[in-house]
Amino acid sequence: MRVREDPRVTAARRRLKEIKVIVPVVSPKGGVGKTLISSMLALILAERGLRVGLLDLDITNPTAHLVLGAGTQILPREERGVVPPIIHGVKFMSPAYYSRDAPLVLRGAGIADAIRELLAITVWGALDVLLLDMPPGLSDEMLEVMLLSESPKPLLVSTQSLLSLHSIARISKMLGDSGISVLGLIENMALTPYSPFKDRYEELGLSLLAVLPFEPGVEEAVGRPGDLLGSGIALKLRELVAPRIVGLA
Amino acid sequence: MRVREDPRVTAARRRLKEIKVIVPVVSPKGGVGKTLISSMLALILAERGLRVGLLDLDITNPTAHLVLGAGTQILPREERGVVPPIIHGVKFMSPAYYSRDAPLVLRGAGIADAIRELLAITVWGALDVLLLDMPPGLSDEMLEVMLLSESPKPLLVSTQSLLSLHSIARISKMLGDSGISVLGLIENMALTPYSPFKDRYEELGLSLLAVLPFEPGVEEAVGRPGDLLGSGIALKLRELVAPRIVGLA
Amino acid sequence: MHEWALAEAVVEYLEEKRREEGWSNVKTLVLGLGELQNVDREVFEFALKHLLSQNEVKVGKIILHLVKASFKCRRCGGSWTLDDLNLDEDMREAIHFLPEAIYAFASCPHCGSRDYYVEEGRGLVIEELEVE
Amino acid sequence: MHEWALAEAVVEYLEEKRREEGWSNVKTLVLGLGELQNVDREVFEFALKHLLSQNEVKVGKIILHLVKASFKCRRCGGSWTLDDLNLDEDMREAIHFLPEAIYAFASCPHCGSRDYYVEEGRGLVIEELEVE
Ligand SMILES: Nc1ncnc2c1ncn2[C@@H]1O[C@H](COP(=O)(O)OP(=O)(O)O)[C@@H](O)[C@H]1O
Ligand SMILES: Nc1ncnc2c1ncn2[C@@H]1O[C@H](COP(=O)(O)OP(=O)(O)O)[C@@H](O)[C@H]1O
Ligand SMILES: [Mg+2]
Ligand SMILES: [Mg+2]
Ligand SMILES: [Mg+2]
Ligand SMILES: [Mg+2]
Ligand code: NI
Ligand code: NI
Ligand SMILES: [Zn+2]
Ligand SMILES: [Zn+2]
Repeated sequence: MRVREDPRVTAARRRLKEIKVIVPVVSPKGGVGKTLISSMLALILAERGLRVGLLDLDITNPTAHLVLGAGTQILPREERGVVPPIIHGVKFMSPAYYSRDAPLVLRGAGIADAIRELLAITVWGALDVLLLDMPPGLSDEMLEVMLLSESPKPLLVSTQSLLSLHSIARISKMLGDSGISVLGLIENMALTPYSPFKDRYEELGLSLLAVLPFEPGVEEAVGRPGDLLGSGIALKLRELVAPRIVGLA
Repeated sequence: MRVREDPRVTAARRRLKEIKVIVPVVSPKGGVGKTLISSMLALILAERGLRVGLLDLDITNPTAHLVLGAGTQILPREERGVVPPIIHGVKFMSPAYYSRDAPLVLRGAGIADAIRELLAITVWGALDVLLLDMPPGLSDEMLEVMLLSESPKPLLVSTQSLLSLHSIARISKMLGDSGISVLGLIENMALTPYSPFKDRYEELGLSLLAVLPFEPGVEEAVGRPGDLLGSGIALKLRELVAPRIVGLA
Repeated sequence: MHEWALAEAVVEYLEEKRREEGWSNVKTLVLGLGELQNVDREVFEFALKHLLSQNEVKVGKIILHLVKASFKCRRCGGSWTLDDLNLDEDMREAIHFLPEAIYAFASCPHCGSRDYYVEEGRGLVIEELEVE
Repeated sequence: MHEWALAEAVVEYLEEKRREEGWSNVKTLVLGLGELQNVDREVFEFALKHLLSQNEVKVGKIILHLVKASFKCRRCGGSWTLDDLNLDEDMREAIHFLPEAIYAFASCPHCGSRDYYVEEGRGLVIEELEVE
């Protein structure tokens, strides 16, 4: 078997097995709030006392460090692997530590290689939850996650647009076909508090966990974990989404 | 040279050489409006009498057919290649004709293969402009475009968010390094009519072509080319962006 | 008849190679036709010969041979062929134009994963080019 | 010392293989150390031997050898090595942890393209495994 010939695969699988829940934050479309939501959820779960990791898998365009205000100055410590710095209680790992925020242009094969390398050497230790900030779409990144982790519980993020709904339908079908059970769906940047697509989600077998309003002020809180935790979005995530993850951890 | 060993590369290059201007619509982030803008620009340029093609290169998540209301029932005609159907004056090609709107999960290598195949067999004929609706980010898709077309003129799309600005800076540096001159930048979904980042764009050597407001009504026009052409966004694109492309064609 | 476009690609490729490498004729050209792409062999051969007759590159012998398609799963390591899949006419037609369309229709028959690759027999390839 | 993590990966890999394939010992293990990753050979070798001594898999002979890094451009077809690039200490350190970081720092010295690949010498690879 081709994949087994790579010792990094063995190592990555073993490390991920030590983590109770792995939650890739996924959407077919970009710009729907995956990075904001995955970062805020990590902060919220850490606040609750869980052992939380956050890994930015948007390899060619990592931005979670900007949301967390992490900078890329404090690098992971080298100790029988690389130990991620702790940002506001969250063990945070990102390719940006190494690309130094320069543009990282990679074909899919390079992305897959980078992901294997990061997962093989990062020492998370015992974690309750590892959140994965994914790039848009289903390609090498998500396929690597599905290859290396045993039962990831994807959290889907969508908006109230028809194009997004259409793409969510596609993605959830594909995940279902591959035997992966989705944690649920978040509708973000909502202009109405009630989802116009409630029935469609039900048909698709997706549970709508939360509808997060478009909150213009959140932009100013980006880079300031304290402020992010005080936002209206955080309130909803704390009430409606965090408990679902805690329940699995 | 590895790439030359593939006859599709030769064929794709020759076909693209017959096109006056090739405009990939690019952004590091998704959901900023690339598909809407590339589709509307194609409609606007066709309305002006230009010979226009639109190719959806968001291979794993094509949506331009939804914006154009093209359906995937009318397939390209087979005639010494595949001849794209004409939708409202635009020669429109999409992988969705063949994936039948099922989820298409591909690693980067498969994406590159699909792009080469499409470019090698699609008979555009003489075109003034070919717009490319790109997926978010810089990976196989954009690298294939840079490999197969001689001097693409990317149109960047961004929003008024700091995260987007940060990523635009990265992408424009990379394009510059590779000797590609950017057509310009569109700020989309703007909440203020004046860009907060004007000075930064200047520093980056990017010309801001237009600031397009967030226009809630546009969502209803999706799928109806006539209505799209009547929107406020179309007005701005017609005035501020189309002339730049016409000037090159 | 998008087979014409594929034949054209081969001829243009030969022209380009000839200009670059400075040889005059092709003694033998061996082409593999991947089973997945399901090229109409007769139409393709006709187009190729027709295009070559109008072209400066002269090709002595043309050998076409079918390469059976085989797939391998990245998740479970299993292998399979087209015979193991249930693809209807419509799907085969889509795949004829865009071989990657198969990822929309078929998953690994052993484990259901979509994360597989075409080991051999995807599409048209130039296998050998003997020049003089 | 993330060399430990790499050594651990090799040992875990051997364990897994042994369980799956049912052999008892490794006679010879040949590892290639890619120049790009710039693994500290002494630290790595020490870690590997230490971890093996605590492990059930017994390895007779370990051969480590450096694989020079070479790159090839997809745009212009040019080739180069690390000696042709100007990478400072800081960049080399980043690449040590994540070899793909090189794409952030270096482009093709012939044409400026970022569209290139590492032909050989990326990182740690198991080249041969002779078991008994
Ligand atoms: N609910 C919201 N209200 C207002 N702005 C939001 C909201 N969610 C996300 N944003 C903003 O939208 C932009 C895109 O979000 P991001 O998390 O980067 O999306 P993705 O990771 O899916 O590409 C960012 O500028 C972010 O701050
Ligand atoms: N200026 C705008 N005002 C309102 N909605 C917009 C605007 N631009 C784009 N949209 C909507 O935003 C969503 C994302 O746009 P899309 O073109 O699909 O982005 P991308 O192709 O960059 O992912 C779509 O639902 C689209 O209709
Ligand atoms: Mg993101
Ligand atoms: Mg990110
Ligand atoms: Mg799009
Ligand atoms: Mg699209
Ligand atoms: Ni055909
Ligand atoms: Ni180290
Ligand atoms: Zn399988
Ligand atoms: Zn080059």
